[in-house]
Amino acid sequence: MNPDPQTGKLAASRRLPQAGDLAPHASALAPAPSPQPRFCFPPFRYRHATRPFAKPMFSADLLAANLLSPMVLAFALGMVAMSLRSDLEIPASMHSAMSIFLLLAIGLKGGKAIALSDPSTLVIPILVTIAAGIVVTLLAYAALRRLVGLSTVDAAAVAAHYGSVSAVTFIAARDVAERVLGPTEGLLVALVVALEIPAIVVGLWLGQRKGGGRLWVSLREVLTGRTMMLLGGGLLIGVLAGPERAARVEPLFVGLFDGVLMLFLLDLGMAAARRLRDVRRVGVRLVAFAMLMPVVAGTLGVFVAHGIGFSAASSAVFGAMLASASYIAAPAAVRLGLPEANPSLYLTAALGMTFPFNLAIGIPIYLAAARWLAS
Amino acid sequence: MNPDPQTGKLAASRRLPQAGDLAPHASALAPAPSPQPRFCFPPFRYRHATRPFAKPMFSADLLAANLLSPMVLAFALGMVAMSLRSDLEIPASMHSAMSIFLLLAIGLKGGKAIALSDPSTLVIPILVTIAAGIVVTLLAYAALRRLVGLSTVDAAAVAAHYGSVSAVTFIAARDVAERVLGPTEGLLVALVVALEIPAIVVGLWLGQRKGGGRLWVSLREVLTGRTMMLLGGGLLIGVLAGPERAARVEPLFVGLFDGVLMLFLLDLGMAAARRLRDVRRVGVRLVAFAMLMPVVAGTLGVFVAHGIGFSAASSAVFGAMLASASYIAAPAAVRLGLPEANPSLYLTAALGMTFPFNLAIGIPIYLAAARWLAS
Amino acid sequence: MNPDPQTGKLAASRRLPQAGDLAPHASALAPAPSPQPRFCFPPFRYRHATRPFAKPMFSADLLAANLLSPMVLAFALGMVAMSLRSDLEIPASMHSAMSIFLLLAIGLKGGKAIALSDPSTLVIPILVTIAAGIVVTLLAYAALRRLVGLSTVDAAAVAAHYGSVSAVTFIAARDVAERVLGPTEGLLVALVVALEIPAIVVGLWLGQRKGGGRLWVSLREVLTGRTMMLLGGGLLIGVLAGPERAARVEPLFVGLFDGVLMLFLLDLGMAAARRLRDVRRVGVRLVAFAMLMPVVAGTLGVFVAHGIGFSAASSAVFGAMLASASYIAAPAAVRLGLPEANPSLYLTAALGMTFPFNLAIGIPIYLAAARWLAS
Amino acid sequence: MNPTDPNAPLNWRPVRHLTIIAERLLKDRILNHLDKLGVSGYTVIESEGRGDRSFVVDEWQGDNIEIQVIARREVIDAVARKLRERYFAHHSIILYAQDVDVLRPEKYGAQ
Amino acid sequence: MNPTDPNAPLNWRPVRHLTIIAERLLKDRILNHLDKLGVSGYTVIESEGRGDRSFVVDEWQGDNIEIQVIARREVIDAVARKLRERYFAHHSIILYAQDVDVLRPEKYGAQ
Amino acid sequence: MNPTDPNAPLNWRPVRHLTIIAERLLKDRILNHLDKLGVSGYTVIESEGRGDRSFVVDEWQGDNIEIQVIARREVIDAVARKLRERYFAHHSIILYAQDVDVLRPEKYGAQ
Ligand SMILES: Nc1ncnc2c1ncn2[C@@H]1O[C@H](COP(=O)(O)O)[C@@H](O)[C@H]1O
Ligand SMILES: Nc1ncnc2c1ncn2[C@@H]1O[C@H](COP(=O)(O)O)[C@@H](O)[C@H]1O
Ligand SMILES: Nc1ncnc2c1ncn2[C@@H]1O[C@H](COP(=O)(O)O)[C@@H](O)[C@H]1O
Ligand code: NA
Ligand code: NA
Ligand code: NA
Repeated sequence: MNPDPQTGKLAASRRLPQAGDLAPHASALAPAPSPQPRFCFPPFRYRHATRPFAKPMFSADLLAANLLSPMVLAFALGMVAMSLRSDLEIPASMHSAMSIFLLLAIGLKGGKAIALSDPSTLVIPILVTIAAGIVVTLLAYAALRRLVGLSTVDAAAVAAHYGSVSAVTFIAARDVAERVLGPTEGLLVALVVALEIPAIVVGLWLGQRKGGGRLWVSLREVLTGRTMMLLGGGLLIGVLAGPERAARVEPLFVGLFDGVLMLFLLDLGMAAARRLRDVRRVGVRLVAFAMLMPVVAGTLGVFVAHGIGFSAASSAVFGAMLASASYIAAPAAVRLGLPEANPSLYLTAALGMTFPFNLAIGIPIYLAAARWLAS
Repeated sequence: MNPDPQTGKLAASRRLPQAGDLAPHASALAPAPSPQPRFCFPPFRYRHATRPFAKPMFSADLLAANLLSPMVLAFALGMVAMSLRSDLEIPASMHSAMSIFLLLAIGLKGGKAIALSDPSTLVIPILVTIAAGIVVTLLAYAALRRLVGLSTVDAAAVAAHYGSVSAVTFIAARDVAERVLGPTEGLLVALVVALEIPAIVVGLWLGQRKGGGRLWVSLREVLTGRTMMLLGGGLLIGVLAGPERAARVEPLFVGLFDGVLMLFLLDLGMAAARRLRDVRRVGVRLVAFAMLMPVVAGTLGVFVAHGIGFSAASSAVFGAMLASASYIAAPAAVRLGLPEANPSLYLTAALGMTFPFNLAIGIPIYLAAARWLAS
Repeated sequence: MNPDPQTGKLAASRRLPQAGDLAPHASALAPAPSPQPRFCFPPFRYRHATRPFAKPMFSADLLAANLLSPMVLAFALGMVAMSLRSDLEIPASMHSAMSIFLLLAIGLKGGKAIALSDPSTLVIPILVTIAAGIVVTLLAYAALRRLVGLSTVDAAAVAAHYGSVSAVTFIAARDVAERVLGPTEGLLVALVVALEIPAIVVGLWLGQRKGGGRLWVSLREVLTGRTMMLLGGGLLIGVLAGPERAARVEPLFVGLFDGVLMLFLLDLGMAAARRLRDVRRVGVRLVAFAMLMPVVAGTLGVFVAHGIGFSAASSAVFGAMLASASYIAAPAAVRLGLPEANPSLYLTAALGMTFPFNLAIGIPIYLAAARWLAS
Repeated sequence: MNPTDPNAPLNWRPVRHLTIIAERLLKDRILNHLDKLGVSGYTVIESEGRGDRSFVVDEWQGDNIEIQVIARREVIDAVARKLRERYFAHHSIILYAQDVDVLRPEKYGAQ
Repeated sequence: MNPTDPNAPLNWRPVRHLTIIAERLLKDRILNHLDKLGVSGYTVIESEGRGDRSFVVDEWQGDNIEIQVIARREVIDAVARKLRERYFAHHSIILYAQDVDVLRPEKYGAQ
Repeated sequence: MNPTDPNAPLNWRPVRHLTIIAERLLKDRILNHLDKLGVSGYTVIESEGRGDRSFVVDEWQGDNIEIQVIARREVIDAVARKLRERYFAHHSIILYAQDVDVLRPEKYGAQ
């Protein structure tokens, strides 16, 4: 919900039907009849980043606001349903359908943003993102080996997850950031795609070093995998079609995004609760890692993003991206590439602990850090 | 599209987030800022109930209008397809997905309505609803034992269905009522949730009296069942998130509600036609019960609702709620709690006969009763 | 989107893509400066057909524009994913759900158009369509027997596909035609329904002549089949409900149409790529047929449509309809009615070759022909 | 002896079990044959597969179906004969049969 | 002998395999029984079917489920006894058992 | 003798039937092995399950798959060897085999 001061000058009576009408929150919120800033993608402008913001919220409010979003509440409902042993079940094909939808929608949105921005402005952020992903992976690996005491293969497997990114965490963070700190750069989606892969490659390499040359096989599987096809394919379609043609599919991919995300999080809550049952098996040190690693990586991300000139809002989102752990692309790739690793470890940590942690507590922390840095 | 004479005067700046925001076409069209009443939730005001209504329709028109809605026509199409032995099939997972969607959407809408109303106004209607549900169950039980001649267990099983409520009948009735008699109270959805359970409990108790202490097991299953999780969970999410935050998911849950309901009714038509094949097995007296019971319970409901000060529109809907027989929550609960009962009886009666009866004929009757009472 | 010279005074360059474009039905109702011609159903007026058009596009632009629509790009993504052996999979029930949605949506739209038009204007176009479908089937049969050298049964099987119609090709063509040549007649959807069946009947008859009286069995299966139920049933619902009542389900069936079509084409791209693997088996002469037959039938269609007074836009679409080969209704009917025929032939030709050919190259050709004829 | 008595002996009795895997389009037809040939029931599962032929003609509804039937040997053989006659030549279909043990043979027309 | 050695002999060993086909509503209950009776695992498949009874009460989640369990004969028999006692009288359910060969009998509590 | 003649005798012939239940992620790999080892076909069913291990890693596409293969005993054994070598150590997978009767043994490479 980002009331945009720039577009708000149209008189209500002249208003043509506009995308904002489908995203009613925006207009509902606006003090004046200013229509829908939410879906407008301003040309990329990360150099004049920090901007004054009207009513700063305190972290306590922010926490509450964050926890009371329908998405987070649906996640909680899923966890409750599972712990009550409800017979509620999301059909597997519905889950597949939702994840296809979300990945493609995120890709399309990123593609549109890229189509609207000057390509040269993308190079540095992408390189920095790749580097950051590798650094976080190595950092996580070192911590998992030394501090948590995992075996080489297990440490590599878990590190691949923490270096990669969770698209849902990204969305949740962007959402809050835009409400609290103002609009974010459209290119962030492209950075999600860039952040997805390197950590998986590094993780597989760390775990397979002693084994054999399976790395290229695994790499091929990751690059042609579902996640990359939909996220990367959506991005490409968004770029090639351009904003005007893409607008035709936006009632589905933009208008329904939040609603589908809510249903998806209901399901994710059930999955996370299932994972949490294994928490005793993974050991207290991994639990600590799953809570501390995001804070470290997230803060790092906020600083790096600030360093390359991102706005406060975008820096907070970038922090959340680094802080998040993948639970869709990485598990599949790691399971196939490092079958010796114990999946309980990475699944419980990434989906059972780090994801809810970020959703509830992490995101407000990165927001606070970004605001503090920008002020 | 039902222009509402009362609400159209609100200044845009005072506008609360409204469902109309989700059907953007309408407001976008209007030359002036007049919002569209269909989804608007006025603060609860059931004490100044009866209100003049611009163009009263005659029952014949009403019947036609009712039968020509896309939902009812889709139901008919489903019945026709099944009787022609078409190979049309709605995948099971699509059916699950739609029922998850509808239950959650109804819950969310009710939650929003509750969030906007004074909690103290909810107490009496909820208590009255629970009492009415129990009375209808006992009434149905007596009729089924004495007049239809069913065994204790079968009578208890069928009674549980008729005391409970069909969410789709509720929606259909509210829809027609709002077009013909004006806006209904938002709290009705909360009453649907309240009406769902008591009848099932009473029915199980009636049927299990001689058996043993299975009641609490069954009760737990009902309370943690899919229907309660989604309807009740949605309600809670709606209340906690509040109208503003909930608005973000409304393009899905409000905007698409009618369309999904139409697809759902296509499927329901096929299921009802399958049920109807068993109609010879259930006996003519149960057929008569399936047609008369709704009229009795519906009229009772209209009077009760009028008695506690509901508007004519809301009274008609409350009548339809009491008149309707559950075919989602009750069958599952009764099958598990009273396995000795013959499912052909309750499924054929509730889904094969009472549901189409209400959809086609019952709802206009309750509307007429409510209008007569209010005039 | 479709800048329309008649309605919108907005400079095309200023217009941002807007959601209103997607929920157009409502604004179609508005008395005043309402844009969006795309979904508006003007009363049928095919006698004053050819109309001046503001900015004619050249075919090269048109080709590019066509190839860069999100739908065509999604189709390409599906083909790429399949050829990269990606593990991307659209669940079967999601595919079913999408095809149910699309068929019903097309039917509803056609029904609405018919409801708005004078029934007497429908008779001639429908009769001409049926005749054209039969002629194309016979033409295709002759070519397949004489020039391609198929057996009687195989030729009959393939001919049934080419005489019938692909609903997705129709949609794609209408879409481009409306952007380039202006609005099309609403009754075209009714013609799609009329074109579906005759070719299948003729094809089955051609193939079964020597066999026995299975024709009526097959016919019953086609007429009560999924496609007819949804397309024909949707049409009937649209007519009976009328535009006003149907408007309630349009946020789903109209608003999301393009988005769902895009997802459907992703899946279709994967299916087409699977089919293309068999291309070596079908012989070079059938490949040539799959490319030339559409051009012949398409040009014929454009001329016929022009002859009965259709506008340029509608003529182009009618050409695309005749040019398209069925890959949903016909394969099922032919497989059951002519089991001796080799399915590789008709599936590879219709879905693997003719469908992508029309999508990429055919549609621009029919558009060019229609524009040339109209000028 | 009350069959629901937990201590009653388990009388496993052999009956015949047939699995039919066929292209989905044939579903209604095959189930019709089964009804006419007097089987007491059947179970249908969605599946996907590859074989000699494996034309997925109607992929919009899923690929194949796997139909399981338990019945007396003669009934199973009658089903196999009928399906062989009608569909082996031109359709994508396989059958396989085996003996399984059941508790209520009378339910399946056996004893 | 390393079991993953491609040349190690294949020791197919017979164990018991039970198939349960039941109305979907019973899913959680049956899986609970299985857990309590100590099976080492199970597999569940969605299915649809017709039988004597075949009440599809909760069709919103699909019709039937087919549950497959591999275990020692005694465990299978205990499962059959429990399901017969609880569900044969009033529910839509069938069971059938057969012998199958497996490579790691110890995995299923057999040896 | 015309095989579609309804009166032709039914020649049920024994062949080997293998069921593979594995985590879904392995689907493409296992089907590749089957192709390379020369099976004439296979059938795949979506399933869900629990076992020793039962890591549902990629639950976004459903839990497990059940793959059924009919082939000559030697081919089945070759498949079992390959899967044992590759996946028994670290993956969630079970195999079981049985004899079934078919009508067209040559279709499955047997006679
Ligand atoms: N050797 C086999 N093992 C298991 N299933 C098979 C085999 N051959 C065929 N099938 C199944 O039977 C269907 C029809 O086989 P076909 O008639 O050979 O195309 C295939 O799609 C598979 O699902
Ligand atoms: N003879 C049979 N062969 C195969 N499956 C059966 C048979 N009888 C029953 N079933 C399956 O078992 C379920 C329950 O059977 P019933 O208790 O007879 O209604 C049915 O819905 C079918 O899925
Ligand atoms: N005893 C069993 N009976 C039936 N299916 C089993 C059994 N054990 C394992 N499975 C199936 O095989 C899969 C893999 O087993 P596991 O490798 O033990 O995790 C499980 O998810 C089940 O679907
Ligand atoms: Na990360
Ligand atoms: Na009731
Ligand atoms: Na055609």
